[in-house]
Amino acid sequence: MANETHDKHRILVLATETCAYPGADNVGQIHAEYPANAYILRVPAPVIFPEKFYLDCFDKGISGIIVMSCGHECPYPKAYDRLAKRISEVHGLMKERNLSPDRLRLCAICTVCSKSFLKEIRRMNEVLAASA
Amino acid sequence: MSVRVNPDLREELMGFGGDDVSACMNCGNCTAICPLSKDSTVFPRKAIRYMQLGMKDHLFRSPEPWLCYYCGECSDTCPRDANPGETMMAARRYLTSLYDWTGLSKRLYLSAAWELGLLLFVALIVGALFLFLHGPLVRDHVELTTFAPTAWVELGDWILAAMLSFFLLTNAYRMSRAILGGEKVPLSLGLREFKTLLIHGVTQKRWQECESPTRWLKHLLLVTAYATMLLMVVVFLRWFQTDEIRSIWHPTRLLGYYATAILLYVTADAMISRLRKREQIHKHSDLTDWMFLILLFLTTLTGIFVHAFRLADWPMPTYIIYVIHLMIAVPMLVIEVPFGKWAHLLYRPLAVYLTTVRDKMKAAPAGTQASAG
Amino acid sequence: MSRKGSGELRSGGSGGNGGPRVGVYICHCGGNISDVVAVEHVVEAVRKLPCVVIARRHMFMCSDPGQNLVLEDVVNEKLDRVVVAACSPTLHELTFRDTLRRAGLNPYLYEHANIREQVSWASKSDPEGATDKAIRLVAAAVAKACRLRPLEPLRVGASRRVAVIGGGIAGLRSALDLASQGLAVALLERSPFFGGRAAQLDQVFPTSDRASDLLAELMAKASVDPNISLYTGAEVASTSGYIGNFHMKVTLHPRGVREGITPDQARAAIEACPETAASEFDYGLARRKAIYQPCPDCHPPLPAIDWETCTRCGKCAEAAGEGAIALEAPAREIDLDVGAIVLATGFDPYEPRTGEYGYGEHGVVTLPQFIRMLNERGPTAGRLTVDGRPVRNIAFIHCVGSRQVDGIHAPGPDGKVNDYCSRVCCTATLQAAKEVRDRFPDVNVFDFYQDIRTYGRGHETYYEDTSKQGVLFFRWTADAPPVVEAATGDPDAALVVKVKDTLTWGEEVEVPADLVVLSTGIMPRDIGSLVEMLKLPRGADRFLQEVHPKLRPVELAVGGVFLAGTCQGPMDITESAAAASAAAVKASALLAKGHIELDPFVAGVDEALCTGGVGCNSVCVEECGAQHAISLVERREGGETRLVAEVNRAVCGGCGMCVAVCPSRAIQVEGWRLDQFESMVDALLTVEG
Amino acid sequence: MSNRKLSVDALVIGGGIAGLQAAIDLGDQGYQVLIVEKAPSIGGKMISLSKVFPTLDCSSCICTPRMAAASHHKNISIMTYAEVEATTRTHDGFEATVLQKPRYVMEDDCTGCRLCEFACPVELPHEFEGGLGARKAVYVPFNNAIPQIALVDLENCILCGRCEKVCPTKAINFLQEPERVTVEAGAVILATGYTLSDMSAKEQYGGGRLKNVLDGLQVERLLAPHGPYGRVLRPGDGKIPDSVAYVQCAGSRDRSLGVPYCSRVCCMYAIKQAMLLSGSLPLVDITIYYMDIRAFGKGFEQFYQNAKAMGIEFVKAKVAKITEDDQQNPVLRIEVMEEDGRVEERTHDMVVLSPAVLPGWDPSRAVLVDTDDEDGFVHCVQPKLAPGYTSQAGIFVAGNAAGPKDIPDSIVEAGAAAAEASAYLRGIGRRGYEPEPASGDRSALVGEVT
Repeated sequence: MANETHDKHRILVLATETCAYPGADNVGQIHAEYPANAYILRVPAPVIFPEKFYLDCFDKGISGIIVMSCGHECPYPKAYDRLAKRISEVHGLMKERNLSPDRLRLCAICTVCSKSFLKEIRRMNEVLAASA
Repeated sequence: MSVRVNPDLREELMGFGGDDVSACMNCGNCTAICPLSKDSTVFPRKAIRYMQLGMKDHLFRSPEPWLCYYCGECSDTCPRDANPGETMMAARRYLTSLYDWTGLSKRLYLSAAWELGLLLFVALIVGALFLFLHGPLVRDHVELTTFAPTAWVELGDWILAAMLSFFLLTNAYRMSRAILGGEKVPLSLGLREFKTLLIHGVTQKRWQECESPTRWLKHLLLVTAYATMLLMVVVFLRWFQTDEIRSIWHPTRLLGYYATAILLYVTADAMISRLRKREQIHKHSDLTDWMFLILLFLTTLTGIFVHAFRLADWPMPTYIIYVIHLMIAVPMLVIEVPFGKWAHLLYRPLAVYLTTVRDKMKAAPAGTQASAG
Repeated sequence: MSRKGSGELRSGGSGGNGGPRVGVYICHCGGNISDVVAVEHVVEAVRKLPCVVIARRHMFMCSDPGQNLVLEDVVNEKLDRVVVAACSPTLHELTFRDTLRRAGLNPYLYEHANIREQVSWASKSDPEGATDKAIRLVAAAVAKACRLRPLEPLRVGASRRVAVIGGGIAGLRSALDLASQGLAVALLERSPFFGGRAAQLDQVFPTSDRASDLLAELMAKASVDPNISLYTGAEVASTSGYIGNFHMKVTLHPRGVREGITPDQARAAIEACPETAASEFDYGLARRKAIYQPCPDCHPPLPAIDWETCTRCGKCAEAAGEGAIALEAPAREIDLDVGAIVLATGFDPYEPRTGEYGYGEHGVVTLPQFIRMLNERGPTAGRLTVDGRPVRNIAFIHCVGSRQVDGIHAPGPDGKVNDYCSRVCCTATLQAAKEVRDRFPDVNVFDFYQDIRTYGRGHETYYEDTSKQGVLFFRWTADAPPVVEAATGDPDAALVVKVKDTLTWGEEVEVPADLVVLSTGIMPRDIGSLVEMLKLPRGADRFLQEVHPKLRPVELAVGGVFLAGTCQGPMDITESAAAASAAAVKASALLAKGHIELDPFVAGVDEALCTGGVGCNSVCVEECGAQHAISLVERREGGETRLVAEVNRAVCGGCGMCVAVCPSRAIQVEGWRLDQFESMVDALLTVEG
Repeated sequence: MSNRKLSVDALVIGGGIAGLQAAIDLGDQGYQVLIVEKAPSIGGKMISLSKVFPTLDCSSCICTPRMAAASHHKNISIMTYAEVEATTRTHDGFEATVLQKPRYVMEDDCTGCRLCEFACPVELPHEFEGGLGARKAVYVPFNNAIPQIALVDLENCILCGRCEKVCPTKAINFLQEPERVTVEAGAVILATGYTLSDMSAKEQYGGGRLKNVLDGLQVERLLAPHGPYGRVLRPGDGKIPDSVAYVQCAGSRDRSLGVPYCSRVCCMYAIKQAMLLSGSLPLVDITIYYMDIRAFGKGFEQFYQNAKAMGIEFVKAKVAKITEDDQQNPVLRIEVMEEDGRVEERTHDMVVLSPAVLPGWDPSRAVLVDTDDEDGFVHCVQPKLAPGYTSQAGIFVAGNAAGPKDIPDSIVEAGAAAAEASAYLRGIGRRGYEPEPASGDRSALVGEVT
């Protein structure tokens, strides 16, 4: 029932509870639209996920992952730095498996960053469309 | 060489009305709001800073206070209510006292007793002169030229004018030396720019740049009236002071009426404004400001009486009021013109002239250098 | 509200064999959702999911009828998990958790799916895509719901006592506010006297109150408050524990003077003492005896013995008479169990280096010293003299030891410059200048500043008043600070201060000065081992660092420890008092119930899986900043001893950093377990629309 | 007009960050609190800011959780779009009359879906956007407003009825009446905030008529990620500004405008905005004209030095006059005092004024407290030791109601006012949570003075 692109590409968005998740709500509140293939999961801090989690997601069929964090405004001290380090490690592992690192993206989204949110979703869809 | 701060100057300036110097926090609003503050002459803050730090020499060399026409915008917008406009007024008084080599000016500004005493003293001399030296009193009709022979009055006029000019010009010379910093002015330049002095002396045209033309116009009218009167009593006295009742259309009568009307209106208007204190320029009044207006007003008023009594052909009242008229006019001219507020009639245009000359001198060598290079 | 929109669809089969029984409720939101998302379709798809016992839709789930639907189903259908798909969880997650609670179900067995803000409103022009997305998100929520565990809010027992460390204005204020809420307070002052730095001040801006009066007011209340115990000479020897449960050992150094001593005895003892030391109270401008009382109205009004200077010669004891002095009293140690700690440890003024703006020369003093000079009971009895000569010209120099610039200013012993503004010195300096002009109108005052920062309420008045009183201001920039020189052969003064004055278009200006007063900044006080013991975070400026500079200004990352006053950064008395009260209210709220309730979303260890590796422990120590929540403990099992990780749940913030590094998945954050996320991803991908 | 009655321990007037914090601090101790906010949403000024100094945190991100915490707090109730009209002292506290203004939208029915807003044909300047953006005559106050409830601006409504038609819950009700609610409270906290002085106050700066001269709060909206234009443009002609000037003390520290005091926050917000501007417009030249840079708080001086290092130009000058050239570029006139003292006219594309921070509300009308003659803010009777005390026992003040201050200082004061209020409440016999009996005394506190 959904259109083809969306069947092909599913984007997982890991959005922090304090910043990015309300940021995504804000996009809806202003009734801005983005493709329905982005699934937003609420997380306290994405630093919780080990490297394997990302790789498993790709294995299972997720096409792209956007980690929307709070950036340096993260309420947990130093969590962002560790997250950033981990994401770049995952990028390395992705390269080893011939996965384009563009399919995993780390960004900071604030509670009212609707423009950046839309940009990230659009960008990931472009990346996926290009790789398809 | 560093500038040594002299906090005592501030105390000294208080006497000249510079009470608000220390309220200034040097934000620079006054200088930037002033429409006349530009190019090489910026004020009021520069002068105010000199006054704060006691930089007497710098202040002495500043023409800026004379370039201020007291539109009051600086005081209206001063964030500290520090009254820069009035401070410039105080600076003018202080500078007048500095230019004056006799030291009289300073005493007049600092002491009401000196001011009033000296005016009274000159008035009494004038009165005494008439008391002892007046001509025959013709009592059946008015014969002023017999009571006060024109030639004698004329002589008095000339002595008066000479004295007045002597003091004023020597003081102006000191002012020029200070402003030019001892530099020699090429004669050609000095002469070429002489027109500046004349134009500004007559019109005070810079004033229009900072205010609505009303006050400038009033002042200009006052200048014409004052000049007319001065010319008539000094240069053309024999045509002006006659016993013959001339036709109302006679030039001396017309000019006399014109001048009288203006003098009366402008002085009365200024006095009312000073009492009302609505505009910045009229909010603060020193004794010398009042004396200037009162004396001019009274001179005019008594002049009218002289004229009226003469027309009415009342001999004794005419003679008496004539003496009173001179007892007011002469001290006013002798004291106020070289030593008091009236000195501005020369200092203001002179300051414009000197700064123009100074700037052209500064620009000239640079120009030659540029062409040489 | 009409129930017209609700359709009942019972699911057969699933959830029958002891597995979770999930109820799913899809909200129309009056069309906000159902206009875009084919809600019936979602219900159809969802009811096919395993574990789903019932799936319904309703016009407004948040309305009472909507909630009643859940209430009834939980009871009638024996649901043990509930999923509501509606608006954003930020709006109604708590509403439905409460519904579960009312239905007698653990509120954490609830999962919320956001199909309004993140589906219907964001995909208006793609109803099919929106419906598909809604199905997948609800399926994910159901998958998570199946793996939810019942949770209880953490309850940490808490002592209703608070230790306030530091007996200055902030400490006293905090203690009084805590006591007013019925909490027991131990006020610990390290020196023999209360009052802190404020006791050394004279008048305080902007009220011109006397600092001594302010202190007397606080002391009078604190000394009679039955909830407050006052300790002087009290030094924290050790601390352990965590929020609600701190254990402290405090060493009480003896005063050497018995409490009942009369003023006459005290005076006699002080007179008899042969030893002297520089008076710290007068910032070294005067000397005091080894037994001393810094000022007549100090608190407590008793002398104390400075044990470092005292030679135990016994002359004071002789002079004071029987039993007044105790030279041999030992230090005692007391134990305190407290629920919270308020730090009010204060500041030290910056001590200029010799030669810095002429410091060390006769006639160059710091502002704190000068304030002592202005005090009638100070070292010069309130007269302004230098070496006996009256002062006629005073120059104040701002920003000494503040706003320092790397490369221009010499760093302190720790290699750092004080690049911060000390906040209070501008107004304090102007206040002193005003006092000079008021009391000594013949003395000329010159003020050398960079920026006048009279920011506070009533502060600007000091700037205006002093300038109207004839204080002359000069402005300098960091690269050309004023220079203080000896004036050789100057009839006016012994010193001269020169500066390139930016208010005079960069002219070099000089003033004569008999006295140069350096407005020294505020430095963090050395609080010794407290930093280590409590793991107190410090900022780049070396002051104690609050957990969030904007929104949580009096809280530390260490739970249960609060900041009051200048230990956190420069503040004036008003601000210190406000911070002290704010810290007190936080501690009162924390301890109000006698126990602390915390969110259950913290890390937990499955000891069976734990291999005792150090991964989780080390990230927690390295990163968590505050107290680390994880420690390794020994477990004895069948004669064998092995290490397992243990989480102090009261301290854990639930960041989950440990989860990712655990190789055996033994540590998980409750409510956000990895398997829950994985099952959500699986459900997203596998559900059929 | 029905007369509902509410009884609480404390009434907090003002739902900005100070009021919210004071309410939370009281509520956390178990006191029942009512917040009365005159605007249709809580959040005050802070929720409209872009980022905060010196941390550059997103203001909305740190303010929204605080708003949510208050609105979900079990001891806190909130009335928005309501004003305290009068307060009287009773034998054991206060009785306040609160006017609930009609939203013309039934609060319980509105879901914040905004269908009404989309249907409304009337466009008006949006107050929340500093007048730069547009809103409808029926509108949800702003994106992250709490509560998310629409209101009708009846004055500008053309009564076309479209909103009524589209509302899925039939929540629009043009017949709604104002309601007066009587609130009994043991203590009152004033957290009524501030307002900026009007740009028309200073004729020399164009008196509010120059299109490309804005005030600080308007620029906060320009810089916010969800601002009116979505990016920084000058409002006059939509041009991207190449050169922006900040004019400090454009209202404060100016006796000629009747505001002698320092507004305390402007230096820092100007520096912050300058940094954000140079982040979003990398080619922009920014000049800050100031009298004194008052970077006095924690981390402020370093922030200022960073701004200088970034190339933001700081010029010590009190801008005397702002005019406009024929391209609508503002022209500033200053004395260049750091050089030779000449007078210069400098042209910029856009000018941002830092107006004075004025009291947000005059409490003399409705509350019994005194204000200061000098500044109009609530008079503090014990400014040194008890900053929240007003001239009335039982009424306390926090935040900008007691003089300009930044967010942390407001929050600290809110905590202090809450401490003072709770001490007062206990004094009059009102208690918060009753603690459980202590579980075994583990140590004795010896009541000794040593």
